[in-house]
Amino acid sequence: MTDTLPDNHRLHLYREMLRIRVFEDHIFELFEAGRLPGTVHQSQGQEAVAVGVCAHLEKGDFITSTHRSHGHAVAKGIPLREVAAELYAKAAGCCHGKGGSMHLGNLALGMLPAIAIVAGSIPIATGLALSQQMLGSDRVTVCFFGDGAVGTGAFHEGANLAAVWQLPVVLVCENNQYAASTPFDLTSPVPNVATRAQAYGIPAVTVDGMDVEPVRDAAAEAISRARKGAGPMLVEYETFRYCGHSRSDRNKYRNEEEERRWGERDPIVRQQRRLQEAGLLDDEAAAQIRAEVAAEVEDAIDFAQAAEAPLPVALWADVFAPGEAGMPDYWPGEETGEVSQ
Amino acid sequence: MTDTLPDNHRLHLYREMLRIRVFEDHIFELFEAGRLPGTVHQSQGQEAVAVGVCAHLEKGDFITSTHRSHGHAVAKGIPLREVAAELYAKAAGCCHGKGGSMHLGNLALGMLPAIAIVAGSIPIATGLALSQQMLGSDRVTVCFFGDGAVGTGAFHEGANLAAVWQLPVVLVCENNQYAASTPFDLTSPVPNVATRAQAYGIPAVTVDGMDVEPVRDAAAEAISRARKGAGPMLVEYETFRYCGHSRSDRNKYRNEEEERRWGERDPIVRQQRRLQEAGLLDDEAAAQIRAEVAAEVEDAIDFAQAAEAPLPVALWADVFAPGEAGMPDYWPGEETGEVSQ
Amino acid sequence: MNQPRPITVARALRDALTEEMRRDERVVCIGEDIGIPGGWGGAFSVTWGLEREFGQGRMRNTPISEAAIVGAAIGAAIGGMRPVADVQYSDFLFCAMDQLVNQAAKLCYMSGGQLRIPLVLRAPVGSNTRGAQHGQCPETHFFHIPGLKIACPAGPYDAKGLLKAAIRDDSPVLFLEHKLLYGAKGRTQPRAPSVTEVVPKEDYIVPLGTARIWREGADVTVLGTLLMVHLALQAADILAGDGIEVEVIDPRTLIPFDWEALEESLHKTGRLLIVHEDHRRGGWGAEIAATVHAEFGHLLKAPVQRLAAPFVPPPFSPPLEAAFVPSADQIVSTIHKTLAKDYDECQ
Amino acid sequence: MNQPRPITVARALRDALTEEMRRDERVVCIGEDIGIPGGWGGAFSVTWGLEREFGQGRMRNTPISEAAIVGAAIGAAIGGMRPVADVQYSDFLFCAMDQLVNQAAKLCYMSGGQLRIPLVLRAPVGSNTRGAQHGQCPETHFFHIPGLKIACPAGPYDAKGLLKAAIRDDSPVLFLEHKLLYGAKGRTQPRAPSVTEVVPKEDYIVPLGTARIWREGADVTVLGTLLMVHLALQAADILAGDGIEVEVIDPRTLIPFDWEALEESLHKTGRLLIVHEDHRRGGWGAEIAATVHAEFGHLLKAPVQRLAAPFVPPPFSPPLEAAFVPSADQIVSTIHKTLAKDYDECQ
Ligand SMILES: Cc1ncc(C[n+]2csc(CCOP(=O)(O)OP(=O)(O)O)c2C)c(N)n1
Ligand SMILES: Cc1ncc(C[n+]2csc(CCOP(=O)(O)OP(=O)(O)O)c2C)c(N)n1
Ligand SMILES: [Mg+2]
Ligand SMILES: [Mg+2]
Repeated sequence: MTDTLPDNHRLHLYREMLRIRVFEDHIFELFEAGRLPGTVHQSQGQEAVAVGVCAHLEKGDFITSTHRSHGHAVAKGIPLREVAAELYAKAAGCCHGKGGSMHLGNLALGMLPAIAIVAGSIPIATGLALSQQMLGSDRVTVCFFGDGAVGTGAFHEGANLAAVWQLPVVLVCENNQYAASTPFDLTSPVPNVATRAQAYGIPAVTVDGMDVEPVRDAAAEAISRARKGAGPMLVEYETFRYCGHSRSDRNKYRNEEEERRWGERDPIVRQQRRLQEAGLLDDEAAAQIRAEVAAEVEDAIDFAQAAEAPLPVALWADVFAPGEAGMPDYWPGEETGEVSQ
Repeated sequence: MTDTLPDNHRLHLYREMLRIRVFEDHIFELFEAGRLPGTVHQSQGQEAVAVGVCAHLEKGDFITSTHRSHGHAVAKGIPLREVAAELYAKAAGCCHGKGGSMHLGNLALGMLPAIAIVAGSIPIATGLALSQQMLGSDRVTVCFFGDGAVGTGAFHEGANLAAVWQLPVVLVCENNQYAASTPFDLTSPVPNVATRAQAYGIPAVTVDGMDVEPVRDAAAEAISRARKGAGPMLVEYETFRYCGHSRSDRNKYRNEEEERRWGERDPIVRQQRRLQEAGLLDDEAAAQIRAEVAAEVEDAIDFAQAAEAPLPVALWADVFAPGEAGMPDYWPGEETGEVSQ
Repeated sequence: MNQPRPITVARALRDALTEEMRRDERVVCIGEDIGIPGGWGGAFSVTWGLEREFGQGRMRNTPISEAAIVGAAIGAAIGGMRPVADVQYSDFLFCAMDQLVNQAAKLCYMSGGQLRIPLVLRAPVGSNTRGAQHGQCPETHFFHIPGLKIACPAGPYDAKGLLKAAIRDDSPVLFLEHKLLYGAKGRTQPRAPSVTEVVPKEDYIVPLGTARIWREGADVTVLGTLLMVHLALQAADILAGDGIEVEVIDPRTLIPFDWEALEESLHKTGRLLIVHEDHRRGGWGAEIAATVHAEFGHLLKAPVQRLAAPFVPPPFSPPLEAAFVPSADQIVSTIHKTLAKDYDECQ
Repeated sequence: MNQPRPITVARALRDALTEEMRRDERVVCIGEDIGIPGGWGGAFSVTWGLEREFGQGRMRNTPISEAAIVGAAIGAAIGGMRPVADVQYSDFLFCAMDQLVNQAAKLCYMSGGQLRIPLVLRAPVGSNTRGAQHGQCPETHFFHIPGLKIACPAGPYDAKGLLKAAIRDDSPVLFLEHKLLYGAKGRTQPRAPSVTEVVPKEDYIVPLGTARIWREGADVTVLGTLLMVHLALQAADILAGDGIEVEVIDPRTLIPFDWEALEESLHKTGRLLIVHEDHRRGGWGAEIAATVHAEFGHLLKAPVQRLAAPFVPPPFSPPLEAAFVPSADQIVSTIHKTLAKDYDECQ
């Protein structure tokens, strides 16, 4: 299938991965410099999965994500400015500053605000897929989760239900070998996440997650199966996060040899080499792409830094959906935006 | 293995099944007559599983059970009087009248009071097994659950942990084809519960649950594996409940043909036939066993009916373990046994 | 001839579901045993027979997976449906607590108002001789969670009107039904009052956040929900014999809460007894009591009284259970206490 | 020379674990990332390095399975161990709620007292710019569940003494630690006070159910826990400048609760402010306020005041979060309110 990819699409995959990489590298510097609030979970090394999977999705298709949501947000098409502003907790962020790094999302662009309870999004993705099945739409839902998620009850209940109802959902596991500091094999009795799918009669494959075109091909198959109504599929991508789990984690529970081995398979380097070998990219073009990406990232961060914090009254907004039929929620003696203004 | 069973053991299996059957038939009549409080979930038809599995357990081994706990309680050796008194909500019941039909148990006899949240006992059984592993004991924990349990997150998390830690626990699924009114195949994407074990790398078998000697053999293997430290195993028994799910359920969601087919495999009839063919039981002996069992059941019910209700003060007892080091739990204005006396 | 006949709560709920499912194709029911041909229509027969009209596609029978039931309902709601999910006993809500508390209640807020979750979650509450894992009244847990509304009808009229309002609401609504109020036939429920009402043929809703005054009275206000409303009415009857006039108010929804109705009543009576079946310690009555003392203390002639379940799990034994759940007699004696405890001097 | 040095809460907890694990072989830790060589010692480094002394057999690293962590701890406790389980953030307790509420809290009761569950469940609470799913203070949920004890230390001395008491207790104890009080180094936690104390070298416990009076004062009592204790102390400092003497009481455990200490303080001050970081609506402060009004109303010179988080999920934005969590300034101004609101006339 790879051979049939249109050239500009192959370049697009490269550029998208680069956008995520450059953005996250930059964000991490700023975080380390104390410029960003909260915490960050980054995905350097895993860009091929986010990009390869989302490449095959329409805007109307849904994705759900996890605490490690930056790459998914960028790959699903949320403008970098909105993403950066959310990391900076600004009102211009995709969640108006109330979500942050672990909750990036923009439903209008097909990304459910990310859920940071491990596996919490899996039953919800099932429900999103159910809604599309019932509404007669051919939209597909892709549910991203980590290797750590498969120990949870939520994974099991969600996957089982998706199988029972043959829902148009694709379960994408980014097996980056660790859940926080815990190596996969310490907590999984089976060597692959894909094996778990047997319990649900769900077809599953394990795929190299460090190479964007095979990533894309595996996703394409799963997504078009789901779109045709053939039910769920699980795709496990073997990948690696270069950075720490979050914040200041220095990965002391891994060894350098392991890190080096995975680093050699860097998806961006590989795709660049592939494009160069195919004559689709020369040094000059590569430099130009890099410059464009750097400028876009710069712009996004400038935008975010200059943007406004949410108004104080935002604290009280959006607890309930707007425009309800019933009475408003009022409690004597409770502070509310209105009273305090 | 069946051939090597000692004769008196084979008779014992028969008698134990009969004790459960006669007891439950009697209890149901009383329930229908409005003599028993609450609800009952009976196990007529499933006796071979309770008896065949428990036959291989020592008193010190643990079992955990479900809402459908009568058969397990009797098979694990809780005296009928204690069981009956509990169903009658009397102080002489195994839980002093505070548990009832869904919570039968006697820890000293190796039965954790039954847990009526479907699959709620599976993680706890895992923990019981962990304690024995850590204490260096060779006690085994058998965890009974229904086919309905396998959809739950608790089943998944418990089974996974048992596998990761190679705990001495045996997962016994009584697949009686229905979870309440829901047929198994409506909510399971795979045809057998045993298939689910693949997700955990746990060895599993599916066994005829309507024939007590094969039931016993399969359990024997799983239990001795666990006792030797070889880790968990899952045994699925195919069986059928003759009665409704609970109370006044009349099984309208099943058909008569299905009920007839299973009824023909009745485990008590089969074992009686086997014993007769082997020359171990004649009509007279069978009649005597039946008479003894009937007398025991009669006695237990008389005992239960005559027994006292818990004292009013029992309402406030046993919220916390007795004999604590800290302060007692006292709240001004709250009624307690002491105040109200 | 064509007189409208009084109906039970179970029937009222079934009618509400039927009408809403006919009215709006997006309404879908999700739960265990809810639409099995020949089955029961859920644990308490509320959805009995609905699969004949709507099929199993809209009456979705699930595995035993409370977390997935709630999670799938959340996702379906976000994706454009209006799910009515249910758990068979409210005790099992604890199996779905992450989905309910961390997801359903928070997604709208943490996404900055990007999405709506028009989800109804039905759950039966109350003790009826099933013991500790099938007899809880856990409403206070949800009362303490911003982002959920809570409805708790005490009769057929309210059951139907509130369920329709809940289905049409764009926020998650936890819909609590009391096992002893369904009006199910079959084996006697010793403590169950008989509660039937004639309900309008026409479409109507009971807006969330509006209380119902079941009985007017000038001497003392009793605030209660669900089964407790009926015990309060019994108590009011008894006290009427002594010339004591009890006002019985049912907020009908705990969130939003009709403070206006309560304040008005306190203006009249100056005395308040709160009754609920959930544990007294840390129960929602404590919040009402604390708020009344802090904000409406000037209206009070005596301290607010509370009557609720003691701080023990529900016991199985029927006599213990009868002592566990508040009774009409206890309401009577607590009202006497309220009347006796005048703030007659300066504090 | 050999002066004892002040230690942090994280260190105090680690010392308590170390000493108890040495003292009693049955103590086992169960949780995610708690004992990985080269790892962190749990999300907040409390168990850092313990696997070197005790091995991974007693520092049991689990899959991400909160329900199984709690369930396995329950089973292990019943089977003779004394497990100390933990979840990485208290928000994840909702994933284990069935095990906690329906099993751990109820098994002793519903079995008629047959068994004991000597289980400690540690969980970090509090908002620290992680947003809605990592910033809750959910203690009230457990406060409302009979069968659980709740400890919530505000400093190193209490952390160590309470954890030892909890491990030795035969009932399930929920042990809540505040993220901003661990005293972790690393990136600055803007709102974190620096809390270190010298703790005795000798074995000691802080019995569950005994309050600590952090500061004595005659004008007003502030009752708070965890981070709020330190904000109350700051507020007390500020008010001392105006000649207002604030008494700061920390119950240290919510169940059991030291009513004697609170009553004594009310005798002295007649005024009470309750502060907690959990939501105000339906929070444990409501129960204390309602009980004080009903049972100790005669001691009150003014209505009980409550200060706590508003009824919204924890927001991510730091300025919004700062407005969400009660502050020392708000404590000061609420105390002024308490002082202004005399019951100076008959009601
Ligand atoms: C239910 C739950 N338990 C624990 C955590 C804490 N936690 C956050 S991320 C993480 C590891 C997740 O590992 P994995 O699923 O492999 O995703 P990765 O971080 O590798 O992308 C843990 C334990 C959580 N967020 N939710
Ligand atoms: C978590 C949970 N959900 C739902 C129920 C209600 N319920 C009680 S028994 C039952 C069916 C259980 O089926 P299965 O596990 O096959 O056991 P069986 O009744 O057939 O023995 C259900 C749904 C429950 N007790 N717990
Ligand atoms: Mg991972
Ligand atoms: Mg079954």
